[in-house]
Amino acid sequence: MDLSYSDRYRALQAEVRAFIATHRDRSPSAVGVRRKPDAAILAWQQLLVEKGYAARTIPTRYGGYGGEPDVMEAAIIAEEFSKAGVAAGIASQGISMLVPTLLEVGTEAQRERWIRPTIRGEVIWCQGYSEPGAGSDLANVQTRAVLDGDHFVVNGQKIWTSSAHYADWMFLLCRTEPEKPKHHGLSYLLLSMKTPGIEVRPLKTMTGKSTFNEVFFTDVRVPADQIVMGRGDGWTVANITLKYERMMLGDANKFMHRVHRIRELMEGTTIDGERLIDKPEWRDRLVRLQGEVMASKYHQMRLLTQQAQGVDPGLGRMIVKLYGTEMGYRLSALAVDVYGAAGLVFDPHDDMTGGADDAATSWHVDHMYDLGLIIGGGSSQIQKNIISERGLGMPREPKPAAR
Amino acid sequence: MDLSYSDRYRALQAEVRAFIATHRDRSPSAVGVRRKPDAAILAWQQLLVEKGYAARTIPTRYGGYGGEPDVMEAAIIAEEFSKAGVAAGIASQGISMLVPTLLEVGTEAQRERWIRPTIRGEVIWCQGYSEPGAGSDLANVQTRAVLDGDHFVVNGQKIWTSSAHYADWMFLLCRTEPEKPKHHGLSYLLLSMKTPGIEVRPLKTMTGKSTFNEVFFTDVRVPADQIVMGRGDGWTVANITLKYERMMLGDANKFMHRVHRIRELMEGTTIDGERLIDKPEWRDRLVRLQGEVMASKYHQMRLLTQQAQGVDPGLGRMIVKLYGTEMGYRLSALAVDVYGAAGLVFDPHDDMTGGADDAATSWHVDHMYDLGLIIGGGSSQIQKNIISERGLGMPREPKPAAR
Amino acid sequence: MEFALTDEQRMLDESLRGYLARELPLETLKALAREGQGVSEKHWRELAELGVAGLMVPAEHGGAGLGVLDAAVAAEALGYAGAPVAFAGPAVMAPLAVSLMASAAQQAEWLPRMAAGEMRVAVAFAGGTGQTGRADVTLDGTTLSGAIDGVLDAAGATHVLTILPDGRAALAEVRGSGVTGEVKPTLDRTRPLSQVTFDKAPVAVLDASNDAAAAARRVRDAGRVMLAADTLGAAQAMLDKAVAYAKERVQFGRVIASFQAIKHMSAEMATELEPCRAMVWYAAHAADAIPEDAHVAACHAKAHVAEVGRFVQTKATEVHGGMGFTELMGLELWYKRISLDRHMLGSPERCRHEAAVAQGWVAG
Amino acid sequence: MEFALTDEQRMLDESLRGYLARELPLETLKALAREGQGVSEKHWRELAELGVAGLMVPAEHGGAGLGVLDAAVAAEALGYAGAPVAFAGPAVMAPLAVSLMASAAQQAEWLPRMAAGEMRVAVAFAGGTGQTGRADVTLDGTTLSGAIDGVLDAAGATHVLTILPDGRAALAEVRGSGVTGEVKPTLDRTRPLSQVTFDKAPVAVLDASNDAAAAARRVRDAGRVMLAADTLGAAQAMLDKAVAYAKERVQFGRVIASFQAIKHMSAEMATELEPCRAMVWYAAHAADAIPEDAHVAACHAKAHVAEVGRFVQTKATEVHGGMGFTELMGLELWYKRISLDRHMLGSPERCRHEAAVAQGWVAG
Repeated sequence: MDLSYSDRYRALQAEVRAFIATHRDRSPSAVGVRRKPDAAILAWQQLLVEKGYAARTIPTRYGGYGGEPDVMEAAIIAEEFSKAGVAAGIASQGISMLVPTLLEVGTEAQRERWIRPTIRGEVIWCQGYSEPGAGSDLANVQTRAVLDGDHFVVNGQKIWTSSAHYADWMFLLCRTEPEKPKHHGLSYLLLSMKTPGIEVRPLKTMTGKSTFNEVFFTDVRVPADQIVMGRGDGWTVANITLKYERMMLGDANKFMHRVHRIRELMEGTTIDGERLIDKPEWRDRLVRLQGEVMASKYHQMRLLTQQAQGVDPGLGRMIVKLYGTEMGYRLSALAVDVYGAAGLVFDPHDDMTGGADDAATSWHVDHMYDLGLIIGGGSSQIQKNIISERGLGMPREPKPAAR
Repeated sequence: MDLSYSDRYRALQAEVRAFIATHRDRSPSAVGVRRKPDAAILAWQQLLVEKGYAARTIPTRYGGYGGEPDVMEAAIIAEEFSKAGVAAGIASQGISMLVPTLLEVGTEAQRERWIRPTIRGEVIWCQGYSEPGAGSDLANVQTRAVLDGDHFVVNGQKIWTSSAHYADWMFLLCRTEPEKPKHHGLSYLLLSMKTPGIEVRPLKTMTGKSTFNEVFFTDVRVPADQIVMGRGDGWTVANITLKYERMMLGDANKFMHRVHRIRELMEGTTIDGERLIDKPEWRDRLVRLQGEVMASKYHQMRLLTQQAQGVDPGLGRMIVKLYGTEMGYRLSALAVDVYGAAGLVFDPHDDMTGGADDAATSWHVDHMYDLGLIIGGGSSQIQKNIISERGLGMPREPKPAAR
Repeated sequence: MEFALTDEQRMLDESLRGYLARELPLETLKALAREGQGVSEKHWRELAELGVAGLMVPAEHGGAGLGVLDAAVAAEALGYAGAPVAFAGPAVMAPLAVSLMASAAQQAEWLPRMAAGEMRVAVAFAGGTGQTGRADVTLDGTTLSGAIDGVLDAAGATHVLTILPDGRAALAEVRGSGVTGEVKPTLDRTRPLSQVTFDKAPVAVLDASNDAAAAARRVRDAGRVMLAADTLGAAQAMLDKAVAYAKERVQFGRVIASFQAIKHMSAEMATELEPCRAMVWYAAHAADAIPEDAHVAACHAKAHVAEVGRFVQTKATEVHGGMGFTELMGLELWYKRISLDRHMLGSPERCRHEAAVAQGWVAG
Repeated sequence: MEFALTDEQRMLDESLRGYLARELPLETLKALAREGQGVSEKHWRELAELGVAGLMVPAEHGGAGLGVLDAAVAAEALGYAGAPVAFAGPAVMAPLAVSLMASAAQQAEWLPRMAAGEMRVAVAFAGGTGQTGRADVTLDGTTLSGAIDGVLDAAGATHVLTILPDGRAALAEVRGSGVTGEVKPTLDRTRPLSQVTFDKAPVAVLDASNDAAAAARRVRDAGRVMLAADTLGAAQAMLDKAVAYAKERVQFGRVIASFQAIKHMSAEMATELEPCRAMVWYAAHAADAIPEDAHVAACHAKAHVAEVGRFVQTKATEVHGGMGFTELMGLELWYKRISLDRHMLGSPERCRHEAAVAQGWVAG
């Protein structure tokens, strides 16, 4: 156990700190949150790519920095930007999911065409996976793509497409071989969101915000060479993509920050003249949650080390989503309870148009969004299936007998 | 809503109170707890049967009082005995389960032979249902009974047989038609525990007590006319029996009594000079449990009314076991926590030999026994299956496909 | 002993549920919530005609002369329907307060108008409930000054009845001089809260009670029982919707209601929720007929049902998956309803504290 | 940065687990527990030979000179095996206390004997831990009087080191005059607690520390980390046993591990338990190397792992069904082990309170 950094990492840390100190004025206030990057963001992103603080491991021939993969370096960079409150470069599904997928299974032509503009933030991607009838059961995707000459013709509907209203391109999971078993009939297409026949409708959630969209396809023509791997390989490619999604660690520091924000709330909230922080039944609930957060924080440090050492954390990684989302929901529940009736004034601004929510509204939005996180990205029920089957080696449920 | 009793019930209440006032000196201190009734208990039982405070609804021709079924009367009698701390007559599986089963499906000869001595406490029964391989899946019973002339010959093993070490008779679920589908191959036999070939071994549980036994059968011969209903009807009879077991209500007053005992404990326990009852993080936990107990108390009053009105409470009854056992375990957990380290001195006396446990030991025994109650009599998992399928109309799990 | 609703109460329940099912289809409710101010004048008027406004008004003043238990039955039905109408204030706490605290002349003047639904009185507590937010007013003779946040049922109200910590009460006209009622955008779009400000507002003082503090407590307790009943109804609605959805939604080639995980979540919800009904009934009955139990029962009902409500609002949404997280099915309306109830008139922690104090477990 | 055990720590872990798997088969453990006094002299001796007794004793005094993290690794392994031996007292708290508080001469006298396993020192706290039971002693010069209940690891001990609330410490011989150690029948039959009484018992006073209170706190924190590590190991054992049992046990024609209810219970246990390991490591490492974090981390580890332990001890028993409730499979030994750990050296509530105080969230 050695929680200090080695010389090399300390040097990187110093370098990042110096960079931030010099350039922090150029940092945009928020990056890529629910809207298309503006000029300031693009300039910042380009600077980060140059310095290797974004796209660090992308080969230079595709416009990246060409660094060796090193999770510790990535963690140090992320931590310094986070501590300084400086934008850490665009966090988009294109960069985090599609680019590594193309590096793994894309053709050379595909890599050359898309990686450079994607990591520079010039091309924004959205993810076309979930459908109304394919949520937990993602392989049940019904959006059809039929080959017509040198184009696929796409018809169907996607849902939960977060950046569809401003994205330039989409990576799409669709059914091209309906006669094959469900996992073998899928393909993975890349298509421009400007193609005729695409309709994007904002999808309002319980938070009052339209963080997501529905996307409808009517005879949308996609050049046949915009397929990743071959026909019927869609499930394989989608799982590669999802692997990279899952590799993004939840951020325990964010949760610890929440604990302290709630503590401040409890110091500032009085009932009948007594501060909530001085009421042990309230304080104990906060301290107990702090304990849960601490466990997750050290667990993440352990995972980071395992990743750096090339050890597969197995079960240790599988539990992260379930643990983090359930804990997050309990944390925001406490904040909402501390506000009590005074926090019920609720005036959320729409993501699409922007504007800042007041603090109580933010906590309520977070609380409901946390429930969304429990449900989305593989619900808690699906996570428990994964943990028990892959982590604990328990058998899959038997297939039902035909009736 | 009328929580007072009508004249008829008030009269019964007064009558019971007068009886108790007059006769309480003859009441034995404990009745039928893990040992064979002695002369005092038998005399008391006989008095209660005469007065109709036990075996109230059993026809006089079988030795009972011959009263009309009336759950409110039963509740009043039980409450008065409980409040007065006076033994309420023998509570045995023979009286609560076998006797109503014989009344429902036994032959006239069977009723005449067994009901009278059973309700008088002269014949004690034990229940031969569970097996090591037939717990949640009770219909999987493997104990075999093969007809040999005019006797069944029984071989196999039972477990969780609570009074087997002093019982006179057993009602036994066993397999007589192994060639039939599992639910249709069972029969229900009555046999004397004095029959050669029966071995009873005490089964120690985590509480340190031998509240249960294992029973082993080796070529045990049972007269063929000691079958209830016919061959292959065992599952039907067992379910009738279990129906009567389930009709015994959990006692919310017992839980409320526990709440107050824990409050007293918290008043008497100090940490660093402060009473636990004065520590809000402890007190809040108790008050919260009190709320759960109150909900269950009023729910039981509602069920009692429904039963009295001949309404099927449906879901309302199905939840009682799950709710009560989970709540009971949380209650005793709090008691155990209040004792803390000082309560870890643990010296349980064996049920078979008797002797009183100290208070802390009792709470630890109760706490572990409460976990046993969650597991036994249809575990929480089985209860949730029942509630969701029969109470909420959700489908049974699909049968697995043959491999 | 009969622990059950009377035939009359069952009829009240059925007629209310029948009306709400007919006159408040989901699309109507969603549209009302979307408009933001939420409360529906039409439904208030029609419910008043059905007798809901006058439920608790004594018969001699033109009401139905019913009790808190009848009101709780109505509150559960309204919660089940997610009804965007004022209830706990004008139909329960206000008539109860007037009956307990006002002079005969005041009663004769106000109660008939309240029963007709024409005088709509919100009840604001100037402290003593444990509710967070400003609650700071002073009564100077017959004028009131100060501000109270988070007042329930004040949108569309004609009057605000302010109950002071010492139990005195003062009735002000919303359109009277010195009174400002600002309806705030509220989490539950169907029951917006208001911020009421008094600037030397002329008020009618209610001071006919022998024990003002006890009367005020009875009013507050009745309000808490209504909030518990409302949560009970709303949570039952969410459970019913979750079970129905699970029986239709197919994933992995099966309705999800056939998965043990979904079944057990549903069973857990039902097991927690069902006893809440008897608890609410008892607390309401105690408010009517068992004074020695009433306060503790109200505190416990408010606290316990709120905790169960949180469990059900979470799990029922989970059963709905992504659909539960959207506005498409309207499920979130009930989710937010349960959240609002939890925080009004004292949190579960606060109510449990009061229950402990009332039982002498701790000094007040 | 390397948040991981060293190769040496992994070897320690493996060698201990190997020894325990070989030398402590279930039947042996059950037999030792049945005998009632529980602690096994044989296993203590053999573990001492393996270096466990001297783990924390500085190398210059004949020990391994290792730290709290190494000890936590050992504690987890012992908890996993349900080992009926003293550890937190004689192998961790006592050598740490002597190193921090005793004079050079005392250290030179005692530590080598402790490393050899020949001097076996139980540690008793006369208050300040939040542990219930009597803890009332007075030190008068070089004699000690009073009584302490619930002393861990005193069965078979040669000495008792009493730590007073002000941080002073006093070592008494168990067989010395005026000392009575009564081993009590204890819930966890493998680690009985003792009631120790002093009647003007002559003691050696340890007063070489500059900051006695801080030293005492370090000793107590190390003890708490050991209890957390022990619970971690015991809970991991229960989870592993539950998963293994579920894969074998057939009901309704399927192994019960194929039922979603059983799978999800198991997944929930694993999800709660796995992060506890990193938490225990951190708390132990902080005790060795990060003084500013050590106290809060120890309090949190003790509290959090105890809560997770309760969840796992319950659910793992449930997965075992009736078999888990019997003594047949010995599962209850681990259940009771987790229960004992929870209550020693302060409940979760108490430890959380101390964590809040240490962070300045509330006055002490």
